[in-house]
Amino acid sequence: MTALVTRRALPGSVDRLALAGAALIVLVVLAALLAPWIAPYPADEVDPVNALLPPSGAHWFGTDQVGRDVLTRVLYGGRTSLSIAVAVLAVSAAVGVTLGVVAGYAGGWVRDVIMRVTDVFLAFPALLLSLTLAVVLQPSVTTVVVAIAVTWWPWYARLSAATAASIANRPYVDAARCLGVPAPLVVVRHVLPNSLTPVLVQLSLDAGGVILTAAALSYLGLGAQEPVAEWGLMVQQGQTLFTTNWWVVTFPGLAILVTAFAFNVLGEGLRGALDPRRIVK
Amino acid sequence: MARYLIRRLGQALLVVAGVIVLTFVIMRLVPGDPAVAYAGPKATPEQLAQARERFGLDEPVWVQLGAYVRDLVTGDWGTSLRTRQPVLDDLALAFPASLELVGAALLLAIAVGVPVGVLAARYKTKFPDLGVRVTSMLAVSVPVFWLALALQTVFASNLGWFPVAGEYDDSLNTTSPLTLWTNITIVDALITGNWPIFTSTLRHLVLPALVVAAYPAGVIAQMVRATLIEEASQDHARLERALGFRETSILTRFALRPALNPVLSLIALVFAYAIVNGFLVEAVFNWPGLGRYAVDSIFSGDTPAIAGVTLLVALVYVLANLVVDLLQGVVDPRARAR
Amino acid sequence: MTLLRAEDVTLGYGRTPVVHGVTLDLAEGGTGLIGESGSGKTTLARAFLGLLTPMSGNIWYGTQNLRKADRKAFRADVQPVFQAESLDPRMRVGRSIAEALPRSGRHRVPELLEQVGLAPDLATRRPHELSGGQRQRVVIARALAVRPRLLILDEPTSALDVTVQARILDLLAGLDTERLLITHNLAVVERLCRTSHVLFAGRVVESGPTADLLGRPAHPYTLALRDAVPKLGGPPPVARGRAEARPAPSGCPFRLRCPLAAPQCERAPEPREVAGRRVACHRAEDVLAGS
Amino acid sequence: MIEVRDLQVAYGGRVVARVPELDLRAGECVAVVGESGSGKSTTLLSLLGLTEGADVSGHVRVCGVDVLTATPRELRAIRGARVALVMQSPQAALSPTTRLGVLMRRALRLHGLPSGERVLAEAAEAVMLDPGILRRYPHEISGGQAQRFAIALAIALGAEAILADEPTSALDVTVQAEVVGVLRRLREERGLALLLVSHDLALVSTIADRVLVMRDGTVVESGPAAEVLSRPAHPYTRELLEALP
Amino acid sequence: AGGQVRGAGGTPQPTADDGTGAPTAAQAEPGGKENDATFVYAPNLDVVTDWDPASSYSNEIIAMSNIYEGLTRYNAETKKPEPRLATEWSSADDGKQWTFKLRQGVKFHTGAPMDAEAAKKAIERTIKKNAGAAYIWGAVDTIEAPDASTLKFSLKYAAPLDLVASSGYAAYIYDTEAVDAVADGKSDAGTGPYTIDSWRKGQETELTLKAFEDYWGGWKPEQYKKVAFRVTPEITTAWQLLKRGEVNFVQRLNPQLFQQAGSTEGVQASQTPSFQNLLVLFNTESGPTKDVRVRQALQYAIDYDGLVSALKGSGQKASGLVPPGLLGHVFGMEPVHDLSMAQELMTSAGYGPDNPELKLTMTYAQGDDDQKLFVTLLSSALKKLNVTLQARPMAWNAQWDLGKKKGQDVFVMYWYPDYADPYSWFLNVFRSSDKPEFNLSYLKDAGIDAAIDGLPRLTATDPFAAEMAYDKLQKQIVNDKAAVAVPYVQTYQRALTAGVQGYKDNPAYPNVVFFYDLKPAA
Ligand SMILES: Nc1ncnc2c1ncn2[C@@H]1O[C@H](COP(=O)(O)OP(=O)(O)OP(=O)(O)O)[C@@H](O)[C@H]1O
Ligand SMILES: Nc1ncnc2c1ncn2[C@@H]1O[C@H](COP(=O)(O)OP(=O)(O)OP(=O)(O)O)[C@@H](O)[C@H]1O
Ligand SMILES: [Mg+2]
Ligand SMILES: [Mg+2]
Repeated sequence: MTALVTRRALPGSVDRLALAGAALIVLVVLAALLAPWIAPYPADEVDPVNALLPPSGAHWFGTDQVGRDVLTRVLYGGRTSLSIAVAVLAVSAAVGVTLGVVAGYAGGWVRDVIMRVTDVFLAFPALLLSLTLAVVLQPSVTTVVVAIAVTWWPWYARLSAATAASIANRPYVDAARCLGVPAPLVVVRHVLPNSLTPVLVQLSLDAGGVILTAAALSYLGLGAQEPVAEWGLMVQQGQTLFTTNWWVVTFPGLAILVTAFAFNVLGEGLRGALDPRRIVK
Repeated sequence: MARYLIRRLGQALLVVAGVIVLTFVIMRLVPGDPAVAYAGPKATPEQLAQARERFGLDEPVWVQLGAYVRDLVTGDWGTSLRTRQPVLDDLALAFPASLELVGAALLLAIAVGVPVGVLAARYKTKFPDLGVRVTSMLAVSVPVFWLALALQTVFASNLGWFPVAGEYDDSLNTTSPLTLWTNITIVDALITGNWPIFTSTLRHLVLPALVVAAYPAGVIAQMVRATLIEEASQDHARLERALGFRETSILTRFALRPALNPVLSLIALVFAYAIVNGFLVEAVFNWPGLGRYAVDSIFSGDTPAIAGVTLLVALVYVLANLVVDLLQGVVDPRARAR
Repeated sequence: MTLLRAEDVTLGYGRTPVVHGVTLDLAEGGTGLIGESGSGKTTLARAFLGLLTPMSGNIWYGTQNLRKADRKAFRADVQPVFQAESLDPRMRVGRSIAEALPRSGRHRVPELLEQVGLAPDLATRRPHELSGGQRQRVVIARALAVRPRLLILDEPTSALDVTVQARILDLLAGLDTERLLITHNLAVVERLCRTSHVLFAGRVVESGPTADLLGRPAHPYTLALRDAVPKLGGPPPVARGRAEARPAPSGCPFRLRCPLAAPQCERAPEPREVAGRRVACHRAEDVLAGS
Repeated sequence: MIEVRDLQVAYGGRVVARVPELDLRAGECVAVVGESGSGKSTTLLSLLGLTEGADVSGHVRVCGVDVLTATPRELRAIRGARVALVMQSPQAALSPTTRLGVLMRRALRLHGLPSGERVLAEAAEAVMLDPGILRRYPHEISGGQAQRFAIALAIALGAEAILADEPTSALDVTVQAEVVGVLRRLREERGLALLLVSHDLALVSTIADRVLVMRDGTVVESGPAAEVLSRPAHPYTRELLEALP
Repeated sequence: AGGQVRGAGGTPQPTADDGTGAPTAAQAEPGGKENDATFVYAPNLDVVTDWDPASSYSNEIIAMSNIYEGLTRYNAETKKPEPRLATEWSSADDGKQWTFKLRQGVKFHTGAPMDAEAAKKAIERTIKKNAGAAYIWGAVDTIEAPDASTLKFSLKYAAPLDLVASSGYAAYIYDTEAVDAVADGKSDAGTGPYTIDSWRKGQETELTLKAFEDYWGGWKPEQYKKVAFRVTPEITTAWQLLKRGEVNFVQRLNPQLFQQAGSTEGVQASQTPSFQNLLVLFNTESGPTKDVRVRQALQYAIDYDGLVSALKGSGQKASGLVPPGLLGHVFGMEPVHDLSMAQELMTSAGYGPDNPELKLTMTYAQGDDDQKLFVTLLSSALKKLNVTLQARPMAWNAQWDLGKKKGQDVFVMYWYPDYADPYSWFLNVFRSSDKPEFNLSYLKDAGIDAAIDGLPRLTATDPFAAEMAYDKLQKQIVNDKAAVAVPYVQTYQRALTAGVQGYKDNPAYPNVVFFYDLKPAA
C-alpha cells in the first residue's frame, strides 16, 4: 500500500488531464447545487404554447415538448444524476467494503462464501440486473439507486477483499494482534483505513459509469420518472425528435458525456498515479 | 493444470447455480400476474385459471424452484408469456444476431484499442498519448444510445454512406437465399460463399458495431496503455533496453504479451457488458437481436423471457470468463502455474 | 525451564505444510534461527507468536499449551519485532506505541522512545517521515512497552544499511530480554545468540551452541552456508554443491545439493547427537572431519 | 574500455550521482559500494544511456562511443553486444512470457549474430547451465540460474564488459557464492571486464581490483581494493568497515 | 317481420378507384404494368403473436386482415358494414334473427370451398374457444346453415350482428379443417387476397406475404403481389427508412416527424381521426376521488387545449365518450380547463392551497409518449392546487392488475371498439360488475346499468333512439358522475412513400393496410 501511495504520478499532460477532469467536476457540481439560483426558469414550468422552440436568447438550449426550458432541466437534471451517483457509490462502497474487508481479513471459508456470492452478482452485467430489478421495484430514482447498488457492491467487495487480504498479512497487523488488540479493532484501526486507497480511485472511476447506467435505465423508461428532470430520461423523451428538434436530445446527452468524462479522466489520472493495473469496469 | 481446470469448472458451476437461484428469486418478486400477461388483457377468469395451472403458479415456492431447475437442465426454459413460444427457441432466434453484433464490435474494439494503446504507451506523456487518452475517455463516457442516434443521423440518414437499419438487405434472399448453419448471418454467408449477403451484412454492421465498440475500444486502449507503461517500467524492460532492443519492439515483442492478460480479463468482462449495451443500440438500428426481445419482455412483464435473457447473459459471462482464464494460461506461462 | 517450546510442530498455509515436525526450545542467552529464504523461519516465528496454529504438534508456553494459554499473560510475555513494515503507515508512531499501553500508561511513550535512542518529539511523525533505522527503533520501543520477557526478532535489520544495522544490533545486544533471532546473517547470530538452529526446507538440520555450530559445522548445509559467506579481505566465497537445486521431496531434503550425498541419504535422517549438538545427517561425522 | 570523467546525473535538478573519474579496462573488476540511494545504480545505468528522464553531463566513453552524444542507433550497437547488463532481481529482469532461448535468439539476431542451437548451448554451458533450461520460462528457473543466464546472454553476444547492479543481493549466500564464482572464472578465462555495484563490502573485497565508495551521490573515496579496505582514508569508509560484524 | 336490410344487396360493383368497397380487380384493365415490387410495411412491434384466427387479438391484425376475411367489412365513410364474404343480409324479429347470403365460388387458401357449413364451423369454433375477442358473438344462440349459401343466426337478445361480423378480431371465416396447423406460421386457413410466404419470428423482416392466385376478387397486374413487414421499433429509424424508400408505410410517427413528412419529397402523409380515445378514470368508490367534487376538480384541472397543442396534431379534443364517426357521438360536450373552478371545488372538498396537501396515485402506460405528456401537464397544474400526483408508468398487465384491486386513484387507458360501435365503451368500462375488469372507475349505478343493457337492441332496431340513449348516458357518466375525463381522441398519422396510390385509413381496423387496394402511382 505504501508503495502504491508513494508512487510518483506520471508527469506532464497526464496530471493536467486529470486536473481538467477535477475542474470539470467542480463545475458540474456547482451548476447542480446552484440550479435553483442560476436556472433561468422555474423548474418544471410547462408552457405548451412555447413547445419545441429552438435555442435562442430567451432559451439558450431551447424548449421541450411541453415548453419547459431545456437549460433549466439540464441544470436540475445534474442534481438528480449526481445524487444518484453519490447514493449508489455510498451504498455500494459501504456494503462492498465492509463485506470485502471482513472476507479479506477473516480468510478461509468466510472469504470463500463471500467471494462466491459476489461472483454470482458479478455474473450479471450491472445494466441487465438493474433492468430486471427495475421491473420488480417499479421505476423511480430510488429504484435506480437500489438496482445499481445491488450490482455495484461486489466490485468493492472484491477490490477490498484483495487489498484487505494483503493488508492482513502485513507485519503491522500481526504486530497489533500480538499486542493484544481485539480483532474487530484491528480491522477498524489498521486493515480498513489501509484498504481504502484503491477504493477511492475506483469510486472516482465508477461515478461516470453509474451516471451512464442510471441514464441508460431512465432512457429505457425504468429509471427516473416524469416530471423529475434526469438526463437519460430527457434523452429518451427527445429521442424521436433528433432529426427535427435536435436540441432536446443533444444537450442532456452532452451533459452525460461531459460529466462521465470528467469523472473517468479524474479516476484514470488517480489510478495512473496509484495503480495502473487495476481492471476497469 | 488439470486440477486447476477442475477447480475452475467447479467454481463456474457454483456461480451458475447461484445465478439460477438469484434469477428465480428476482422473478418471484416481479409484480403482476404472469397468468394475466399470458392470457391477454381481456381474458376471462377461466382462461386465467388455465394459464395459472399451466405455469404451476399454484404450487409452493420451493417446489417451483425445484421444478425450475429441473426444467432448465432439461432444456425447458419456460414459455414466453408474450410470444407464446418456448423461451429457449426465442433466445436461439435472437441471440445469434446479438452475438454477431457484439462479436464484430469486440473484434473492432480489439483491432482499434490494442494498437492505439500501444501507440499511447510508446509516446507516453507526448501528444499522441494525450490524444489517445482523451479520445478513449470520450468513447467510454459517451452514452451509447445517444451515440447511436447521432451516428445514424449523420452517416446513414444525411450522408447515406451506410444503411440506416437492419441486418442485411432482405430482398437478397430472393436472388441468393441464405442457407442457415449457425444462424449467425455473416458466418453462414461466409461459409456458404454467399457474397451478396455477406457484403450486405458487413455494410449493415458498420454503424451499430462502431457504436457498441466505442466503450470496449476505449477501455481496451486505456488498459493496454496502462499495462504497457507498467510493463515497460519493469526490470525486464530495462534488460531488453540494455540488450539493444528498440523501444517499439520492447513494447510489442516483450511487454505486450504479459500485458495482454489483464486485457483478456477485461474483454471477458466487457463481452457481457457489450451484449447488454447492445440492447440499447439494437433498438435504434433495428438489429434483430436479444435487445428488442429483452426490452419488449421487460415492458410486458414477461417473466420467463426476462429470466431467460438474464440467465443466458449470465451464462455467457461465466463461460467467457472460463475461456479467458484458460486463454490466459496460453498467453502468460505464469498463470499456468496457478 | 524455557519460556516457549515447539514440540514436533508441523505448520502450513492452507493444506500445504511448509515446516515439518520441528522440535525446538527457546533457551537462555539468545536463540538463533538461520536458514535460506523460504525455509520456514518466519512461519515458525508466527507460530511462536500464536499467529498461526500448528497443523499438528504443540507449542508449550511454560507448562500450558499455547492453544489454551492465557492470552493476556502471553501477550505481555512475548512480543515480535518484524523485518519491515511493522508500523501502520497511517498512524503517528506515538499512537502505534500507545496501542501497546493501557490507557493509564500513555505517558510512557516519550520514555520508551528515549530508551531506544530516539528523540521523544518523533512521536508525532508518521512512519514514512522516519528513516529505516528510526522506524525499526520505534518497533522495538513498541515491543518493549509491555515489558516482555521474550522478543521474537524476524530479520530486524536486514532491510537497513550496514551502518544503521550495526547500531540497531548494539541496541538489541544491550536489552536484557530473552530473544529468538531470525536472520540470514551468520555474524549477527554469532554475536547475539548462544544457541542456534539451522533450518533447511522446513526441517531443523542442525542445532547446538552457535560457536560450535559455525566453527565446525556437522551438517553439509551449515558448512555450505558458512563457507559461502564472504569475509572482508578473505578468500573468495566457496560454492559447495549445486546451490540452485531444489530441496528433495523425499529422503534427506538436502541430498540433491549435497556434495557428500550417498545412497543412504534417500532415507530421511533422524536427528542425533554428534559432538555436542543435534544433527540430522547420515554423514555428520564425515562433515565434521572435513570442516 | 570504459572511461568516465566528471559525470553528473540529476533528476529534476537534484544531482543524485557525481563521479569525477572511473575507468574500467579489459579483464579488470571495479566495484562501486555505498549505502542505499547513494547513486550507485544511477551511475551504472548512465554508462549505457539508460537513465531516462535524467540530465546527464560530463564525459562518458564506452567502447569508443561517446554515450552522451551518441545517436540512439550507435547506443543500441554497444548495448548488449559490447557491454552487457546484469541486474539485481533475477526473475523480474526477464520478460515473464518469453522462453529464455527465445530471448537469447532474438538478441543475437538483433545484433546480426548467428543464432543456431549450438551457439545457444555453448553460451549456456559457459556459465554451467544445462542447455535444456533455454526452453523454460523465467518463473520455471531458480534465481541463481536466472543470474547465470543473464551472464550467458552477455557471453553469447560477445560482450567485453559486464555491468552488474547488485547481481547477488536477492540471492541466498550459497547461491551468491556460485554466481560470484562464475563471474570470477569468466574474468580469468575470457578477460571480461566487470563493473560491480554492491552494498556488501565483504563480498566486494573478495573480487574487486579497485573500489569506489559512494555516499549521497558523490564518490568519497576510490582506489585499489586492498588499500581502501585496509587503510580507509574517508571516515565514511571507516564507518562502513566498522559496521561489518 | 320487417327486418332491415343493411347490405347493399346483390354482388357489389364498386368503381375501380374505390378501394374501401369490395374488390374490383376482377375486370382486369388491359395494359396495366405487372407490379413485382414488394410493399414494405414498418410496424413498431413484432407482428405475430398468435396465428389462430379465432383467438388472435393483437398486432397481427395488420397481417391477418389481409389473409382472412369476415362476412362484412365496415366502411368508415358510409359508416356501414359492407359485403365481404357475405353479399347480403337481413335481420328479423327485432334484430334477434339474422340471415346472411354467402358469396359463391370463394376458396380457402387450402383449396377447400368456403360455404355456409364452413363458415358456421368457423364461427362456432371461435365461440367455443372463447379467447381473444370471441365475446363479440355473445348474443349468438344458434347458427344454422340451411344451404351452401345461407347462414342463419338466432340471437339471445337483439344485436347489430352485421356490425359484429365486421369486427377486426374474432370474426374471420376460416377453414376449420386446416386451422389447427397454422400455429407455425407456414400455412394459413383464410380466404383473403394474400397468403403467408415466410414467417421468421424475431427477425427484422418478420413476415412476408404473397398473392393468393385464386382469390375470388381476381388480380390486376399493377396490384402488389408481395408484401413484407419489417419491424422497426424506433420512430426515427422508421422515418429514415421511409425517406430512403426502404419501407413504404409507417404506421406511427411523432407529430414533428409527421410535419416533416408532409413537406418531404417522396413521402406522403395521411391523417385520419381514429376510434381510439384516452380515458382518465377516477376511482368513484374509495379514496379522495370518492368525493364527486374532487373528481370534478380534476376534470377542470386538465389543460385540454395545452395538451392538444402539445400533441401537435396527433390528437384532437374529445367531445363526450364516443369518438366522432361512430353512432352516439355527441357534439358540444368538449371539456373545459378552468383552474379557478378546480380550486374552488377542491377547497369545498377540504383540499386546495390553504388545506393539507392531497396526494393522488395514478398509473399510466409505460413507454407511451402521449400519456406522458398528459401526466406532465396534469401534475404541473395540480401542483398549483396543492395536489401531488404520484404517477407511475407500468406495464399494462401490472397496471391493470393493480386497477382491479382498486390500487390507484386515477387510471389512464386508451379504449377502442373491436367493431365500429360505441357499445363497448359502456358495456366494458362503465357497466357495474362485482369483479371489475375494465370498469376501473368502479361505477355502480343501477340506472346506468339498465340503460347500457338496452343499447344493443336499440342499435339493432331503432338507431335514433339509440343515439338519444347514448347522449343521455354520456352526460350522466361524464358530467353528473364525473367518473371519467376524456382529454382527446387520437389521430392516426401515417406516412407512405409517394409512389403508392389507393391508401385509405380505416379506423375500424387500427393500423391495417389493405394491400389489395394499393397500386403504384403511374
Ligand atoms: N501467507 C502465506 N501463504 C502461503 N504460503 C506462504 C505464506 N507465507 C509463506 N509461505 C510459504 O511458506 C514457506 C516458508 O516461508 P517463510 O516466510 O516462513 O520463509 P522464511 O524462512 O521466513 O524466508 P525468508 O528468509 O525469505 O523470510 C515459503 O515457501 C513461502 O512461500
Ligand atoms: N528515475 C528517477 N527519477 C528521480 N529520481 C531518481 C530516479 N532514479 C533514482 N532516483 C534517485 O536517485 C538517487 C540515487 O538512486 P540509485 O538507485 O542510483 O541509488 P543506489 O545507490 O543504487 O541505491 P540502492 O542501493 O538502494 O539500489 C536516489 O535518491 C533515488 O531516489
Ligand atoms: Mg522471513
Ligand atoms: Mg541500486
